[in-house]
Amino acid sequence: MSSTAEPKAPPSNRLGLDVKQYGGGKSTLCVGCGHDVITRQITQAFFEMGVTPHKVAKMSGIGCSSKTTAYFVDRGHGFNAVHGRMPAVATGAMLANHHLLTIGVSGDGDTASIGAGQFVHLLRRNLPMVYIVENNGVYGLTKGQFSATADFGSKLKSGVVNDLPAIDLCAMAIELGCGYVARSFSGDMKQLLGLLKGAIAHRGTALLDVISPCVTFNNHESSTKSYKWAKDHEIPIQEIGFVPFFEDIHVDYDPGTTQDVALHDGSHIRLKKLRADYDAMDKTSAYALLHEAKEKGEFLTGLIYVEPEKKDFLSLLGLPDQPLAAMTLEQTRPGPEALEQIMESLR
Amino acid sequence: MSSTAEPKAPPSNRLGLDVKQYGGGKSTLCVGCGHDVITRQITQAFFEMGVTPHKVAKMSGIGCSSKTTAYFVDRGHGFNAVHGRMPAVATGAMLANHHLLTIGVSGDGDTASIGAGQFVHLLRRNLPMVYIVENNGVYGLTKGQFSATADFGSKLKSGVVNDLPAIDLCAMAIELGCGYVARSFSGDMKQLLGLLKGAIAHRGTALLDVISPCVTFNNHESSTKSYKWAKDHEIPIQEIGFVPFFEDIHVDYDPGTTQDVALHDGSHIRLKKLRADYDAMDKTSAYALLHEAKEKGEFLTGLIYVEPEKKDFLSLLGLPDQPLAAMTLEQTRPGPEALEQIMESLR
Amino acid sequence: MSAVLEEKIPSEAPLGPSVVNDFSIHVATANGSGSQSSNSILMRAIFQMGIPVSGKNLFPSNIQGLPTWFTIRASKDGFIARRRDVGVLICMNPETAHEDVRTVHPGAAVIYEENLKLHTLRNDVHFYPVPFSKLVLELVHDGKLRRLVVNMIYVGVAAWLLNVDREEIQKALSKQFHGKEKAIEVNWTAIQGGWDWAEQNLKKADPFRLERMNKNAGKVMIDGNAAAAIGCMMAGVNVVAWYPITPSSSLAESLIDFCREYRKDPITGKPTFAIVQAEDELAAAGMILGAGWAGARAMTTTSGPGISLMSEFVGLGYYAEIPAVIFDVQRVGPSTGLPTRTMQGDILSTYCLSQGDAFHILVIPASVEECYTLSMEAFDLAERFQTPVFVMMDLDLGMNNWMAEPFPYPDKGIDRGKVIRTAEEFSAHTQKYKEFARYRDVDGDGIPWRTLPGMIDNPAAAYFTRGSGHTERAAYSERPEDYKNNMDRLSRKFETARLHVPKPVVEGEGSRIGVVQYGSSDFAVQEARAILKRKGIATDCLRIRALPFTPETRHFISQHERVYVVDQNRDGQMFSLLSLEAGPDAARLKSIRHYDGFPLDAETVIEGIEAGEKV
Amino acid sequence: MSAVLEEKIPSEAPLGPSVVNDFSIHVATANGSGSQSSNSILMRAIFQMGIPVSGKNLFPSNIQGLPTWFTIRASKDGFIARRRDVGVLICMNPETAHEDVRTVHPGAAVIYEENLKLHTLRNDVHFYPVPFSKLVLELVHDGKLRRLVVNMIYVGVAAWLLNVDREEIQKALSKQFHGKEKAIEVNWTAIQGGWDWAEQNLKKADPFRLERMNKNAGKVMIDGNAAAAIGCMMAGVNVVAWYPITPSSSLAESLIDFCREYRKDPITGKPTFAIVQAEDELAAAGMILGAGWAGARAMTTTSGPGISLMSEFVGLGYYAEIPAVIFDVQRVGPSTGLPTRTMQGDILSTYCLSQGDAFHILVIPASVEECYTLSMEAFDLAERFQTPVFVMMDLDLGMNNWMAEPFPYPDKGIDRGKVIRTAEEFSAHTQKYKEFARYRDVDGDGIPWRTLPGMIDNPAAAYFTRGSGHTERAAYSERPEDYKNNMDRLSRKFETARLHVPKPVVEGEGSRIGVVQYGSSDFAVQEARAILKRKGIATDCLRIRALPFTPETRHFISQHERVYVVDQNRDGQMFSLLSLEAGPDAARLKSIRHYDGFPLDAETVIEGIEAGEKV
Ligand SMILES: Cc1ncc(C[n+]2csc(CCOP(=O)(O)OP(=O)(O)O)c2C)c(N)n1
Ligand SMILES: Cc1ncc(C[n+]2csc(CCOP(=O)(O)OP(=O)(O)O)c2C)c(N)n1
Ligand code: SF4
Ligand code: SF4
Ligand SMILES: [Mg+2]
Ligand SMILES: [Mg+2]
Repeated sequence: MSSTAEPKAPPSNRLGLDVKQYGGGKSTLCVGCGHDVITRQITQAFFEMGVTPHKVAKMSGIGCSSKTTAYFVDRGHGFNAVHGRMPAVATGAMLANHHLLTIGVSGDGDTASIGAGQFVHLLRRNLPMVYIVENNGVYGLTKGQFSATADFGSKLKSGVVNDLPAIDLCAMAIELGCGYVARSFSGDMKQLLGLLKGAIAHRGTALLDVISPCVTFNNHESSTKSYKWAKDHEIPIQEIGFVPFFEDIHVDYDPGTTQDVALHDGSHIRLKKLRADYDAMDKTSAYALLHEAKEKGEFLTGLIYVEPEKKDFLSLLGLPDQPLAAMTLEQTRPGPEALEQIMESLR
Repeated sequence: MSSTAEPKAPPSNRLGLDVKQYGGGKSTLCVGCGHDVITRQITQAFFEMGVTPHKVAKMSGIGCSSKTTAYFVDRGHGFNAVHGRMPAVATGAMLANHHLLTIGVSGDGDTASIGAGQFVHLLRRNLPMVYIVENNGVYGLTKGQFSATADFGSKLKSGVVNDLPAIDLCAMAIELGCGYVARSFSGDMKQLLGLLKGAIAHRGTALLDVISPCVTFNNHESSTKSYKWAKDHEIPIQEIGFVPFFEDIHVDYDPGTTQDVALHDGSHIRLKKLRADYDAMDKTSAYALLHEAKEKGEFLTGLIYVEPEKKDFLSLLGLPDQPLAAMTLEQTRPGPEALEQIMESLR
Repeated sequence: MSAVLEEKIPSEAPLGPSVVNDFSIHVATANGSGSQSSNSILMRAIFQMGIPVSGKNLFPSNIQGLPTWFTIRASKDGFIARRRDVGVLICMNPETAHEDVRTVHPGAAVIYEENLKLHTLRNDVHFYPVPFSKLVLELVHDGKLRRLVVNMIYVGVAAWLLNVDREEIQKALSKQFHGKEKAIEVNWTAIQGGWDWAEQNLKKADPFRLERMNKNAGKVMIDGNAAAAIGCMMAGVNVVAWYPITPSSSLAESLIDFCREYRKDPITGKPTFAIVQAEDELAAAGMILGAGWAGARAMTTTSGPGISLMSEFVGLGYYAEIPAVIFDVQRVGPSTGLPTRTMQGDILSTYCLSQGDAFHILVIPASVEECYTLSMEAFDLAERFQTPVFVMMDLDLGMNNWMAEPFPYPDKGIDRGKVIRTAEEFSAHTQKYKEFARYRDVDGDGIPWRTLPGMIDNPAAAYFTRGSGHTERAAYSERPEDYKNNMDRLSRKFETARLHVPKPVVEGEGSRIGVVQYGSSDFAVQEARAILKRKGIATDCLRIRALPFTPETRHFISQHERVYVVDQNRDGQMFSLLSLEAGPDAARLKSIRHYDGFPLDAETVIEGIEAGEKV
Repeated sequence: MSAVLEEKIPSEAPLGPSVVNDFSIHVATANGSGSQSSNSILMRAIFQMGIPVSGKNLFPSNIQGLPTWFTIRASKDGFIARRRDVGVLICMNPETAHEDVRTVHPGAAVIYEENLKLHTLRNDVHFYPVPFSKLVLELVHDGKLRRLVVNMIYVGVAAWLLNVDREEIQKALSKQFHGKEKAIEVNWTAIQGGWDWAEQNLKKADPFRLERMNKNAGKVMIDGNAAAAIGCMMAGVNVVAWYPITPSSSLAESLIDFCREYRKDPITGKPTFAIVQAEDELAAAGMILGAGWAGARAMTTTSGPGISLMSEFVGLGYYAEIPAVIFDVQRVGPSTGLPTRTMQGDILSTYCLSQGDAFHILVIPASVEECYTLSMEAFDLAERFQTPVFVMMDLDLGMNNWMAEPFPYPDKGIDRGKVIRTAEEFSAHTQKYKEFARYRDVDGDGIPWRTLPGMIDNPAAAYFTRGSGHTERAAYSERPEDYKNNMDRLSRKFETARLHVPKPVVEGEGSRIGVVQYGSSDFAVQEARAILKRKGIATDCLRIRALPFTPETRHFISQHERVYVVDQNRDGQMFSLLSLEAGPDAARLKSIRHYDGFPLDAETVIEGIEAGEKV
């Protein structure tokens, strides 16, 4: 567990903005909901990264988790889509304007149940966006039914037992070619913050599967997504350090115990290994780790897999720098010669 | 390659039926379509297994592949559902009558593109059915657009190149807990037949991802789903032998070179290993194999993973032996006492 | 004069004649604060006093913290629609307290946490400040329980003030927490504490009081979703596939509870049903079509967004002719809309759901009794007509509690339609009709016969089901004649359905004014009619219970000079459908529309009719 | 007398006066046999002869082997609808040959493979047996090519028989295989071989012949999907997300081709568009909403099943007010239906698509010219009204080739609606309107202003988009007033749209009989009107080009005693909508319905009107 607080962040960031300018509306979630903790870390990460707030596009589906995009960076536009289909909307928005810094917040029901299809194809395309699943194993907003990430054998308050295996979103993501795959826990704020900053710096889909207890419906004794269970069982595989490109910090580190990952924008993630042999840039290790964890019922957190050089969807399309949404008619309507040429070919 | 023909099957099977009684309508597919070859092996497998034809339920989605359920076992009912959503329909049918022997035939577009979500959840539930994907990397019926299993870098006739990675349905299936995962090629009839018989004997979802060239739209030089490419590149990992429960054949085999898998109904699959160290019952090997193959661009076929003891969805529900669809009102309408008891509780 | 001795500001609230058993109690709290139990107990106690009562929960789409209101209406005449004016307001939510107080009518009683200092807001109502937070400290020692139990105190206060029987409160409490002795004890302490404090400190000044009656003997209290669930269970449902969505989830959840209890095979102890939580609504729709095809009675339950997602599958069900029952517990659309508010907004789009030419059978219950009976009926219709049948409920009906006569045990069996189940039946069929042809209209009613997969060992019994063009013998066909032949038969089948769906209920005769209503609007309409009658405006009414319309509807319209169609939606959806149905008589129709997400109330109907009649 | 010398059975086919430039050629082949090129060449040659011509492909939902028919209609008067009676039949498909022969009218010419021995089937038509399989052996040496090239032989035979210009055939051939010299050579050998054989062996006996005219000068020949694609490209579409489905795929595919060619930034050489093949239609709908929200002109193209799947997202687009253009190239429903046949079956369900109260703007092109112009218009409407707009085409219009005047270069810019793009515009806006409120009706037309994500660095410019209830300032709200206020504004916006959508086209004046048609029915209706006029029945007509109806429509109905509404669907969908629109005048409406999957023909309309007029 790495839950000790970071040294106090400076009152303003590289844009001269303070953290309040990354804030949003008041949360209407239950007191103590894991999602609110994640919201705070998202706010902090955007602040510390010095992201231009109005460039942020906040995408979500439907659910308690999906509501949270209203609770941070309200200087950016937000889009609460329909249930389970946020990936498509985010894709469209990015096609229209790839200068947006897109963050999606979803729930386990929204992503793994109704949203499984779109999730698969989002990952396959490697759309550049941060995609957070606030994973509580239940449908919070509809009052606590099991979702597809509920652990096998876990119990609802009502005593109902889940007899289907959980979908492991991280394993699916790696299988589908995702280049930034992390698992965390809303109770592990420091780790989460580091992973979020890395995700913001990564170009490509960055998946964060964050266990985020539902205090109202899934935080009881026999739950495997409760605060207590997660706190007791969390095994971080690394300590996450993040050095943004705009900070010129050189730290000596021992490549035996620390893995340094250079991200697309020049930032670095420094992974202080807590599992000596774990290489987060090796896909086979990542699989092995996840499956071992599954077999053993372990709850491992950290940056499970990272592949910073992977081409993202928008690069593949070869779009110009100017957003399509900003193009004028002069740029997009071919001239009379073009039409005449087509007509001639049809005569 | 193991495409030599099997010794001629006996003219009638254990039910006294001949192979014609497992036939269906005339195919309307293109001459030479890989799907027709698979249809023939399905027919043969049902025949050799001595399946009761009218118990067969044939499920499909939409596509050239999905049409093929009309071309075999027309003594069984068939259901051509909507595009990409056959798994749900099959699930419902099995809930209503779990005595059905359900076989689903789908395409790569039907399963991996529009159908990805339902495919994920079918596998998660482990519904007992044979699920065949006739995989040609394109949408045949709509004239050859790439599907989500098109290999990275493969080319259409028109010259269009696919720049997204292929979804590996076998890897996805293993990740989602499927207990019978095989890959084959419609040109490798013997292997396919063995795998089909194993699939019929298996209780749980049995996935067969069968490369099945589309001669009209994806069988050209630069295709990675053409007959030629598949023939040239296929590397079987085992030779498949199948001993049905009703045949009392004892063969001595060397456990070093042959793996014997006892299936739920008492049948056995004998896997003559062509890769000495490969254990089809070990999940980690299965992953490693698939990923190695992906890296190397290898086309491995055979029974990639098998877990015969896995509990299927219907067993989990604890349904009675009598199909729900066959229950009478007497069995399903509670008596007046029950209603009175409820009413009393509401007073 | 204000109600408490220490009150400084003189109240000018009118002290009219006492109002007995005919007013509303409005409780404003925060969501997730446990007030639901308190409100239930209060309502139930009134119910047990033999006074007709109804309760409406106005809750937010949120789990904890946002404002929520509960209205209990006592009505000696048995009217149970929403009532706009509030007699007694209980203010527990600081966030909304000011606005809440502002909206009550002069003369109302306002019970509130004294810290809120609401008494300065107006002087035409009766204020009863209560030190809830102080009281709870005294009454409840377990700190963790206080947040939940504080709401029980207002039960005690209100009970004293309104003259609710203490014993009935105690009975209702036991019922609420049946068996949980500890909970009963803690809560009773709180209620009693409230009562005692009120008795000692308050002075009754408002006119509202409750008196024992004898109107509820034998009656039950139930929400529409649970009532429908009982109907489904009694209909012998086999397969349920669903995906959670407000306000339909509790239908599935009640059904799970009932089935677990009452639907075990007596011999094997195994379930005679399967209930599956699907991954989404598309899957739920697919599952029930698969199950219906294979011979099960299958159903799903959802709300608007789910109906939209089921659209493609519903078209398949229509065209391939597969029975299925789909409950749409309507909420406010379009889109996500107001998920916890009520509306009848899906009528038109559901009636013509899916691409191509298709209309569907809709049944529309108007009471919890009908949620029970029409649910059973829906299964019969689905199997008789081999098509998806929709049960159109709404949040108000589905999630609120309603009084009802106990449901009668069904006096007849079920109609499984034209199914050939066994080899014997099959040969009888082929003997009678020469051959089995899945889609042939052998009986002249447009309804063909069907076999079930896996049941009959006869090559001629199997057929192929598809959503694409087919012949009478279920073979693939693109021939224009085959297509047209089949589509015309489907029209004929729909015409047959017109004669078999639940007929409308007509009340009154000979008035010049007609009212047409459906679903939960009935409560308000009946109340409005009674009031209008007192005012000298006589009306007849016809309550639609299904689409397509049966011939009675057209007749009713033709018999009235003006017919007011009451819709709980913006676009007058039923009004439009009736206009089409009425032909030249459409000019007689007038539209009354209510669409703010609150349940319909009688005043809206009265205003609509009075405006039309230029009163 | 039969046409060939060796013919034994005497034909009694009538040898009437010659029929010039006014008959249909019907070619029956098997799918995937390459006959499409042959048919195109034949049609194009006729087109180049200056004779008005149209072609219709009746193809199966299959890639190879099933029967397919192609009809070429030459019409000196310029009528290009389907024509029921066939003048010249070319029988290449043994499977359907017998039935094909049976369906032609007496006097027809029948060209057929001599092995089929069709001449025994009837004696009232002119038979021309041709030894195609023998000829192909002689003419084509590469065995692999023979299967494809055999169909070119009938081009030569028919050309000789009907007097098609040999030069025009050659030109059409070159156009078909532009640049592919080898293909041109092989095919020309086959065509010439057919011609020569016919010249030497056949004796012209039927009355049908073609003669050069001058009606096509400058005209183009194009299918509606390609025409719409040009419109989209010229409208400056930025983002296209689609999923393949017949008959809409070729719209997207043409668009890809055109954009690759003409939509590169001249400076960077990079595309000024993005076209994405989505994983399904739900995703396609989501993508275009995301793109429209972010300020792009976005579209998708699909057919019925896709529309059903987009239903939930379309409701979001309506309620959250996001522009998007959705092409529905309609095919035969319900469900999968007849995927390769034509119908106008999605009008009603698309008009009210999605749960809750919602109606959508539909534009309905009736010709390839309008596919071009109304596509552009649709983008303007979508952005002006910030809502999904549907372009309702159909298979007949979309996939068949039609003659047209060359498309005019747009003479005006585009309407991007009320968008605030820059900081300067934003301050001007706030100055004028006090503040920016996303959903406030500041102009009285129901249309609010919007900003775009990522464009303006001003906290007041950002807003939150959601499908749930919201205030004018886009804040979450469940308040009844806010909900109603917003819904009423949406109604107002729709009323504004009524005045801006493409107006109907009215032809004729003063007749007692009116006809209302829309979309591809126009061709047959115009022909029917001309024939009826000759027969003494004068009609006026109004062609609907959009929903909601503009005021002209109601006026037109009121001005005619009887108005025939022509629908290509079973349920008379437009007829129903018009009945609602017409109010008391609905009684004047009569419904003509055609729904067998074939394109509408004039006779059906004539029969309908004559029946109504009791002629
Ligand atoms: C199409 C559709 N189906 C169902 C719902 C109802 N619904 C709202 S949120 C939700 C589940 C949310 O679960 P999850 O994504 O895990 O979020 P959480 O509330 O647990 O954070 C459901 C089923 C809906 N809004 N739309
Ligand atoms: C909802 C919907 N969208 C699109 C289509 C059109 N469509 C029919 S088949 C098909 C693709 C089939 O591809 P695949 O599953 O790979 O089968 P194949 O034809 O290649 O065997 C598509 C897109 C459809 N029928 N329904
Ligand atoms: S219900 Fe659960 S997930 Fe939703 S806000 Fe409350 S604690 Fe969070
Ligand atoms: S198009 Fe391709 S997949 Fe379809 S039948 Fe022909 S060869 Fe097979
Ligand atoms: Mg959740
Ligand atoms: Mg395919």
